[in-house]
Amino acid sequence: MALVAGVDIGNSTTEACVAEIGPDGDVEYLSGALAPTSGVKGTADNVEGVVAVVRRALERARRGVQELDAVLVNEATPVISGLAMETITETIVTESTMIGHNPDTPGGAGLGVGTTVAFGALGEREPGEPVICVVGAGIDFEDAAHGINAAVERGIEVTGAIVHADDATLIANRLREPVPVVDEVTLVEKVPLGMPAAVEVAEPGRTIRTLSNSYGIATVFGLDAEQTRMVAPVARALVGNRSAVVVRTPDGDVTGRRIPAGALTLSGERGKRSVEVDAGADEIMTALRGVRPLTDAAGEPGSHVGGMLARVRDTMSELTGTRADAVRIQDVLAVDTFVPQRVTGALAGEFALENAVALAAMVRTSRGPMRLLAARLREALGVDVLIGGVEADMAVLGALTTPGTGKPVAILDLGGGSTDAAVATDDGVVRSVHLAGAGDLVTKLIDSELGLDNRELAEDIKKFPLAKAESFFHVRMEDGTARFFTDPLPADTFARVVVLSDTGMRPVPTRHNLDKIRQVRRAAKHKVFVVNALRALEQVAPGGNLRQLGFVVVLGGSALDFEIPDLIAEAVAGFGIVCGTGNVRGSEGPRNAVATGLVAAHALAPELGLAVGS
Amino acid sequence: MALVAGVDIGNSTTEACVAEIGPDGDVEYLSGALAPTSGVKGTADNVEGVVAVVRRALERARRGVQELDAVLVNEATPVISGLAMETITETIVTESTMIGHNPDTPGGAGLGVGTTVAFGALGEREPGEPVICVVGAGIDFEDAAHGINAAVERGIEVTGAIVHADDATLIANRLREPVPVVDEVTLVEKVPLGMPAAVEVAEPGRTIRTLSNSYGIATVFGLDAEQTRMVAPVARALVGNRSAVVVRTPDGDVTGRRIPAGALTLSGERGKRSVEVDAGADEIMTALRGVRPLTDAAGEPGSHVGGMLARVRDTMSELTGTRADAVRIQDVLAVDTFVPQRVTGALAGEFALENAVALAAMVRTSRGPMRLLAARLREALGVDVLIGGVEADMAVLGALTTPGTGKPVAILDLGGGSTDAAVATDDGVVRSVHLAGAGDLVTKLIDSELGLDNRELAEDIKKFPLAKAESFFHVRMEDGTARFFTDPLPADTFARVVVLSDTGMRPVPTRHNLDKIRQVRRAAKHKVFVVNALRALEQVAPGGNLRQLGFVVVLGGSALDFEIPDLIAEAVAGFGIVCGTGNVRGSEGPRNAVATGLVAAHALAPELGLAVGS
Amino acid sequence: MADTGVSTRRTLRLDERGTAGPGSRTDEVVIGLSPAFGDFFTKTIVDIPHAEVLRELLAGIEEQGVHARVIRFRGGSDLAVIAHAAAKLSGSGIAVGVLSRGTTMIHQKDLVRLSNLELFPQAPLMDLDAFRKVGRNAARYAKGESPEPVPARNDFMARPRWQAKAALLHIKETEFVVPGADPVELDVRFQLADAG
Amino acid sequence: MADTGVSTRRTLRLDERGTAGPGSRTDEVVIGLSPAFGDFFTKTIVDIPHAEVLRELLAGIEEQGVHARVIRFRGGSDLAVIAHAAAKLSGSGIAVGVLSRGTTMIHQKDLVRLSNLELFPQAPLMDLDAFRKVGRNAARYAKGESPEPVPARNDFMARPRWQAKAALLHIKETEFVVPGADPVELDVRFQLADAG
Ligand SMILES: Nc1ncnc2c1ncn2[C@@H]1O[C@H](COP(=O)(O)OP(=O)(O)O)[C@@H](O)[C@H]1O
Ligand SMILES: Nc1ncnc2c1ncn2[C@@H]1O[C@H](COP(=O)(O)OP(=O)(O)O)[C@@H](O)[C@H]1O
Ligand SMILES: [Mg+2]
Ligand SMILES: [Mg+2]
Repeated sequence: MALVAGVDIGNSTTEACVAEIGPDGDVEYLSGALAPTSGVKGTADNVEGVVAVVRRALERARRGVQELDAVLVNEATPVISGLAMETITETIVTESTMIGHNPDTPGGAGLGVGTTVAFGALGEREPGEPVICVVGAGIDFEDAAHGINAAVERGIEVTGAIVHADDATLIANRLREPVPVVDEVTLVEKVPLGMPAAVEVAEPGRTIRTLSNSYGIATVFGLDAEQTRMVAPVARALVGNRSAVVVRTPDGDVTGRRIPAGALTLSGERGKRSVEVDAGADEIMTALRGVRPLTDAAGEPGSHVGGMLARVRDTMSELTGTRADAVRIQDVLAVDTFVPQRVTGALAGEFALENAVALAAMVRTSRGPMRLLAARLREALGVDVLIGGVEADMAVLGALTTPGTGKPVAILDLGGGSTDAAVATDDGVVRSVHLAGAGDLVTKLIDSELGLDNRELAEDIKKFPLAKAESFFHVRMEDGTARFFTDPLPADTFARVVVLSDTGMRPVPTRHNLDKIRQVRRAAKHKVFVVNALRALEQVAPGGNLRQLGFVVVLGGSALDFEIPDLIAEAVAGFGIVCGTGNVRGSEGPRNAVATGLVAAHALAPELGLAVGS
Repeated sequence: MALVAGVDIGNSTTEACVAEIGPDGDVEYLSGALAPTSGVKGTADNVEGVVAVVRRALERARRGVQELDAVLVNEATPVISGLAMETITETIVTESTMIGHNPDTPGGAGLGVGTTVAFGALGEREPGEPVICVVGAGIDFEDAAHGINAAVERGIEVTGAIVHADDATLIANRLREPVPVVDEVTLVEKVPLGMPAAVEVAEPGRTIRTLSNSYGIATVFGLDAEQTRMVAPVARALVGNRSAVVVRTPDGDVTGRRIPAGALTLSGERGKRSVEVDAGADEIMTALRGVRPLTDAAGEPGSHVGGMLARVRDTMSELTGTRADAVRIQDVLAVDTFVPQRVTGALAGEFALENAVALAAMVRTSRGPMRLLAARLREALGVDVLIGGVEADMAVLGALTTPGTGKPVAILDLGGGSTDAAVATDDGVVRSVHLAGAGDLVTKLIDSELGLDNRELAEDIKKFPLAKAESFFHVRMEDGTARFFTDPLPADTFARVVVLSDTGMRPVPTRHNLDKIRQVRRAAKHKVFVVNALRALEQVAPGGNLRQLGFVVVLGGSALDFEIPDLIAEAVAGFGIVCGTGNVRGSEGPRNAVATGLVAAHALAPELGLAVGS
Repeated sequence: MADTGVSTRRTLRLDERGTAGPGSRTDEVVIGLSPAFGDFFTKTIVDIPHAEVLRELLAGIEEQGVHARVIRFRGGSDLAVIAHAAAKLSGSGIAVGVLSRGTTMIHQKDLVRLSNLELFPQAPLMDLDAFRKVGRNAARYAKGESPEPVPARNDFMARPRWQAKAALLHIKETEFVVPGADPVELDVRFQLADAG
Repeated sequence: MADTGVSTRRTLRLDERGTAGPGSRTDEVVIGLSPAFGDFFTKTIVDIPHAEVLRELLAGIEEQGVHARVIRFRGGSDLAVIAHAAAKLSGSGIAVGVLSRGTTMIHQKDLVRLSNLELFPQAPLMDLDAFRKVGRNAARYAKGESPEPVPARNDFMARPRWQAKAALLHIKETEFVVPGADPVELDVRFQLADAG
């Protein structure tokens, strides 16, 4: 009888499996444990984490370290993944032609058309053409309303107002004849005066109809076809707003510009292709498919993408002692996303949702300083340390301890930095692939799309369901059910969307409602894991045909997610394969596959392990 | 000076435009009006509606019928559209293997595994293997709880319960050791007894994890690979449920079956193709694109689709006096949708969301009984009636009165039964196309996807924004803003989603929340109008290239929609064209284009009209 | 035999626990009883025991995971008044009012008294299943859900047939009214009489 | 000149209109004033006129389309007590409490008294802009929105510098407390003193 511990050092998590192997190679699994990986995978820094996790597993098995015969470690080749995000569109307003922001509380409703006149000049104005009153900073709302009422009394047709402060309702409430008022125009002093302008405010809950329609603007300003063509981008930018101002200036324009983010050159076994990052994720992934398998990727020097790939390369070279130019990027995942960005030239701090591309890149070394790690580990534990076989083989062996699995089997290991897949056919051949992009990218997408700037909160949003605190005594869950509490909820959750994390309720400080946050969360998971699952299975399946796979077993930390496995199962439902979350050894869920596989492999053929220092 | 009235008889709406034409052909537009079309377009039944609308327009212009010089009527060729929906998938449960319904209030939480035992037999049971208690109809919850508690006291391990009545929480609350309880199993007497079974209930707001995972079921029942392959559909069917029961019966199975809906044969100028309706909308539309323009379509005799096309043909033949087999179907639009359907063989009245295909087909005759209509009209009004030129030419002429438009211009007329498009290039050539599917299909999709069975309510949901009545004094609108009321809202709106229709607040009797209803509404508009707009423009654009279109003017009743024009503008944003809602004569919005065009054409060349009866 | 259905007979014990105040739990439904419910009267107009009526109302509420509080209103015998007053005392704002003869109403505190969420005017048509569903719906309103109203049974023959008896019962119930009396919180207990 | 900003001087007139009861409008915010606010005292600790304080609070609420009601609490000078009592009388359950020296708090009726939605403990840092934003946020809570809390300014020098004056003002304010006095509804009017 031999007592062994299989240890899997992952990028994020180190897992152990303790078992007793009988003389005929029969295995009795005793326990498992996990802990965060200390340091970068495959380096001597891992020792601390490994020792902790082996001790914990032994404790659970009620055995001592001195009883241990061997520690089996995976060939922990470091995987470094880099994440970057580049905004590829930009909205630019010139000559203050448009004020398209959505103040919370515009005043009045309807459409007003006239010439822009400063509030101070209203008194000198003679009756004649209609005017739009521009109310600058420091003017009290009562004074503003009083001045406009006085002007109207003198026969001046005031059809709308543009206001600096958050005063629109206050002013509109005090007008004898209400007109649409757009407020919170921070840079109101830049509104051109003496120009034709239109102010539109929709009824609450509605959006504007005239200024968001090119022909609406043409009607208002009497534009000809050529001029209408020029204002079409203005109309487009105003779609969905509750209020807007359009000023007709000679050269006013709104442009949606593509920002060059640099070109990405993908070198693969089937050739080399260059693609502009601002062409979007689809183009990049199509180019990649054309040259796959990737042998290296390079970013245009001096460009954003160049900088990003250089960073990945540098980290890796530092870790492994390889020269930076010898480091090879082995996969790239591009994802379309969007980020709220300030509009250039805007007068009211308007934000536009700009397109962006997120890139994950992955570098995998050949074996790193594994022997050093193994030697240190032996010192720390006083036990023989064997470096086990190929990681993918081990993962498959471990996955096959899941009840109900059979060959041909594919595993999908959904980690933090990479999505790994392997296939074992009936004849025992294992093919594997390591793809860039996994749980960390999902977190990053959630963080940036919601504009949270808080990775840790984004991680919680990824992992736990949402609810809305509807009172101090109950929340409404995502599925519409109410949950009541006897003690009042914390004051900072009031009327907020909260994450029901394992450490309690956490408010999400954003304007988005629950459904929007949920949608962003699910879309991010889809864009990364469904895409990667299909990409990975396609690459490992015999002949690239998913129907050839009998069983797919989903493993890894992200397989614990409450919806990712369902999303993947749904995506492969059409292929007639059995796909589910792994349950390693019938008890560990999607965790512990490699650690378990190391033990199983050792039991089958103990001589295959590479002994270190014994 | 001549006083004329242009009249456009549409499928749904009849519109008029009254104008004075000067000796040099200069037009002064005086007024417009509209009314529902009386009878089928292009038939003598229209007279009533035309008279009403002409009178109303004259009234608005403060002129009398006797002053009228001529009525100009469009060539009202009848367009008949047929709508049909066929469910193409079906879920069948055999041997009561699975109870996957979602009762509102299951009891307890967790997973219970054991052999099914009738409640009545619990008393005779000896301690041994764990049991799942099956509580039949008529057993009081206190008695049930008491019986289970007594059994547990005698050493019987009761791990879960399956209950007929809505009693799960009541029973679970009274158990000394709570177990998962699934209730409202209407046909509980059909649950096989003496079989291994598993009951799973998730925490509130969560979904089950074990029984929705093939390997979870395999773990529970100790299945081998082959058996797991058999239960995979069961697991798939349970994804997303809060509670479930799986009973392991020898031949238990769940199948998702495709229902043959018949084949559709599309004959076009470029050949003939046959496609199975259950292949889905994409396949049908691809086949159509391959043979376009369509000259006729036929459904497999005796099949669902055959019946539907026969109905369209019969109506048309009746109306026009043509023989049914001489009626030609000129366009088809297929849309993927889904309908909630009862699961065959289910024990708890479970519903599954089954796939369905909705088909709109369109028949257009050459000129119908127009002369009869014109003659009757002349009698009724005592005025000369001229039948105007080609409808598409008239629509273009009318659309060009929208400020800011220029050639080349495309119009998109979004009606109730059909989506029509026309293009006028710089040289005046007009090409037009009439496509099946418009506002009525959107209404039908909303109706069936939400399971309302109320076309009129579905029409309101299409046309007006939603809100949630959060108290008797305020609603929360779609965009999250609150609207307050001083008088309490009607009792039947309490806690319900309401449509803010023009006649007041209307509760939507459905379980779906606001966001779900909104999503269905927007998706339906997208599936019909965005798809049809692109299809139509592609067919009329020079060389099929949308970039060749300078201006797109959106017209028709559905252009009044609060979001359809924005959806279309977004869809064509990438083509660098100006797209917006028409504003006929700078005042009529997207209405009155053909009526206005008739007047404009008459002013240009009065001799072109075909005088009737003068 | 347990599986032959309701064979047990339960009796109802209602103990007064002092003046009823407004509830503080937002997940409670108040059941407002008329002056003589479960007291002078023990059965509805169609002889359904009040014990079973109240038990089904409570079961319907409990099954939804909502708390119930039972209050007797001695001040009047008008169902709308009882149900509305009960709603005003309910932490969720939702209450069920029930008269001795079986007429029942679901009310909400912000509604005007003469309105209601659901009304079951025909006492003779109220069976145990209906009371269970009333309890269930009241609880679902309290949770902010929007249940389908309990289908209102209607029997045109019931009205003339039961009219006289209903009027008598109403007169009798009204005799128990103590004008101006405070609502009283009740402790509810069911006891099994012998199982017959 | 109208465009040079606040050059006018307003005076505040507060007329009592009897005991304040609970509000029935769900879209109202109550402003709870301390015993001597706009009465014995007319300015905050940093000499901001109470007329302007109240006007900005009201403006912040009105701009959000929400109704305001102003109530004086004579029964005590503890801000949490005033704000919480005001919240209990507010139809929306939201209230702003403000002391003569300028300390301010947003409260909600279901919170325990010692908690709050937003607290602005440092009266010397409260300027007109801050009062406007407090009014705005209170109104947004009343609408069921979840505003970003008004950024809490913090000045570590302010506390020692103003501590003595704050204590004096508190003692003075407390002298105006009438124990057990009912809250009083106020009619608020602003009058333009000469424009100077
Ligand atoms: N309960 C959970 N739900 C969803 N995601 C989880 C959960 N637990 C861990 N993760 C995610 O799993 C990823 C790490 O997976 P893991 O398998 O531990 O990584 P590695 O294989 O690289 O060591 C992280 O992105 C983390 O967010
Ligand atoms: N305000 C509105 N919003 C959205 N759709 C509308 C509105 N008014 C009418 N419709 C839709 O317009 C369609 C009828 O369009 P119309 O142009 O009148 O038809 P036709 O050209 O066939 O006579 C119907 O589907 C109707 O639902
Ligand atoms: Mg404002
Ligand atoms: Mg239940």
